[in-house]
Amino acid sequence: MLFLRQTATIALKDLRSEFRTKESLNAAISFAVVILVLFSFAVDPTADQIREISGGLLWLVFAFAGALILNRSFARELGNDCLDALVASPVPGAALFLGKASANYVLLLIVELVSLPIFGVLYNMRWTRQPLMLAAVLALATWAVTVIGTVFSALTVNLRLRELMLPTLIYPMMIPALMAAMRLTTLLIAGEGIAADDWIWVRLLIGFDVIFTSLAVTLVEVVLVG
Amino acid sequence: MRERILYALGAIAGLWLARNLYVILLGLPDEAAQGAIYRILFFHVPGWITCFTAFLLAGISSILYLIKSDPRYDTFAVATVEVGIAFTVIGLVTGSIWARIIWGIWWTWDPRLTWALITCIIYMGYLMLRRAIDEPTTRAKNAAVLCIFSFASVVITYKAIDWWRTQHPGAVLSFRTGGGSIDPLMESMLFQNAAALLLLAAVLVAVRMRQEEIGREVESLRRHAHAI
Amino acid sequence: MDERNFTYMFFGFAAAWLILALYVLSLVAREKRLRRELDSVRNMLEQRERT
Amino acid sequence: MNAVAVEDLWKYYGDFPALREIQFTVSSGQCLALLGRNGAGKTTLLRILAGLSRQQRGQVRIFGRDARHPATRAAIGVLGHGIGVYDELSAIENLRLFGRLYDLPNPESAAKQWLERTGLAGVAASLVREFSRGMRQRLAVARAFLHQPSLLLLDEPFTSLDDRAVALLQSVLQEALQRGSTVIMSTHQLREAMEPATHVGLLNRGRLAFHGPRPEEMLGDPGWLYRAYGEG
Repeated sequence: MLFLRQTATIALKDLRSEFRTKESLNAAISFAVVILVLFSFAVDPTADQIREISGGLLWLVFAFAGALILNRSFARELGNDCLDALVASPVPGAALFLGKASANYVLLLIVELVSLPIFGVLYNMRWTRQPLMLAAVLALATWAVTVIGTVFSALTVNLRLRELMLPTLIYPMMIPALMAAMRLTTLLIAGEGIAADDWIWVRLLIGFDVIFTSLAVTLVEVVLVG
Repeated sequence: MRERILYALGAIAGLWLARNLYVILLGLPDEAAQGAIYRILFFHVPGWITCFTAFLLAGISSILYLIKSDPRYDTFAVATVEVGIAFTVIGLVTGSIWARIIWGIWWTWDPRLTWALITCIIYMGYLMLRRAIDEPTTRAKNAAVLCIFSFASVVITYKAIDWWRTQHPGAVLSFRTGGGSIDPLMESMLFQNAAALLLLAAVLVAVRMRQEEIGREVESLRRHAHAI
Repeated sequence: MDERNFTYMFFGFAAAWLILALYVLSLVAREKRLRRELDSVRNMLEQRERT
Repeated sequence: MNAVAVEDLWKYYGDFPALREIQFTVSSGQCLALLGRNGAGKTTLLRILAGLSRQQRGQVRIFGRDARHPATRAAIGVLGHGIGVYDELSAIENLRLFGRLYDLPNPESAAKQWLERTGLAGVAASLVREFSRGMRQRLAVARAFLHQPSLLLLDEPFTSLDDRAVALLQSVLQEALQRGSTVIMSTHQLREAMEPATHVGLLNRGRLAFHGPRPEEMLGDPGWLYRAYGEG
């Protein structure tokens, strides 16, 4: 109970400071929009082609924009040595991690929910044909991105080349989840259901979430205590 | 003394590999469907066996480091990862050359191939992370955490041929198929070459570990000089 | 077919050995660099302790 | 009862021992001043006690428990180099946040009480970003003392404080000591530190060169210890 309260306190704290400054949220959303616009110049967006690559395009946008949010996650604690103050407090590392991860999760979902309609308008795409399944895939895959991103944000927070190291480390690590998300999102935006063959991707996503969340929760204390 | 033993073991591994090469090239018949090119597999499969073994040991060693915080485990982990990457590259390149003949293309985005490549990139990230951290204890600790995460990609690579219908051939070794898909003579040759490569890898790991120890000594002397 | 098949097999083996050789060479180079660094740091320490 | 017991503690950075064979105990109610040059290991030792860092060898017991035990950390107040409060939150939000994280029965009233005490009640709702240096330092003091810690770990607490913050810190320290709290602080400012200190420890290149009750000589001549035990 105390654990959950502490987790929520951390999450709310992060969300409050983010909404107050909107530093990373603004950056991430504008970045997402810019990529979406730029991409329309890269290909001639006929409906069929876009439908084919919609999942890939969207998840690249989410992953790139997400890195901006994840980068700030632990970096915002550096300013006045706040990270030390948090680690020295009786909050367990796992609660600190889950709190920060939940805040990032909310922020990433906001970016995604803003990007999706823009994608729909810019590319003339109806993306709501399988709303429930799409929401489920978004929820699972975004959590995967969040977990990896938050843990590696903690891992790289004190590095000289933090902004560079984080993306180089997280993208390869996220690929299984991104691949699954891209494949499933493409199917769902095209309005198809998930065929028997493609359930492996859902299982992969769930497995990824479970395995990496447990790993992260176990290891984060070691990462934070020097 | 330690060096002499290492060099001797290295020489034995080299000679063993040369002898295996001789048998593979001249002692074994061509394969019915693939012709001569199938002989690459005697390097390709043992190469991957070596690299999976290396990454597995690196993962175990990383866990032990986090538990005991003894720098020797970190030394072992970095040495095995680096040698593992060398063998991953061998696996990728030999596989690619084989694919050029059998499939007519160098590369395809088949799940097995894709994940093998991702594994390689992830472990290169491990080496990059190490370079970015100056303080040895933090470096060891953060690298150990990354190494444990990275092992997931090795597992996915290993299981990819079971989970997806891949263009990459399925399992051939009898401990995965229950036997029957490979000639016992060829399989025994494959394992012999794997043993020779593992021995070679062990020698390389030992050499690399000694270098890491020298590196630590240099770092600690620098700190010492700084403290004066 | 067969000739190319054969050449590529040789390519494969050559590539494998080449990669191993390159890795060994990189190890040798690092060994040299580390020895040099160790010597220079030791020298520096001696100098400092004398003064 | 011993508030802090450190036994054969070693901390390595790589192969370099930053702390070696550290062994000492601090009884409840004592105020230990850790002295030593830069790089002697004062900050490293305090970080280990605060649970921010882990030793490779040896044992640290704080109130009989491990340093990373949540109950231990709830009893410790830490004041480090940084102020440890968030620029983009207001003063009251900062204190409320830490009050909740320390699971205080009433974070709100504790926060208000400490804002009053530190003279920041008037600017409680302002963002810390807008605070002057002195106000930020006083808020940091409030953050560290908010949960009535029984062990205080202060790293160079008097360095670069303005007069008002020094006065505040001295008075809350006195109060905490009277309450029976234990204080361990590292310091360069010998004069300010010698007043409350009951004991002193001298770290020299990672070793505890001296530990014991404050020698009488130090009151008049704070540099005495360095000359007697240190590198002079």
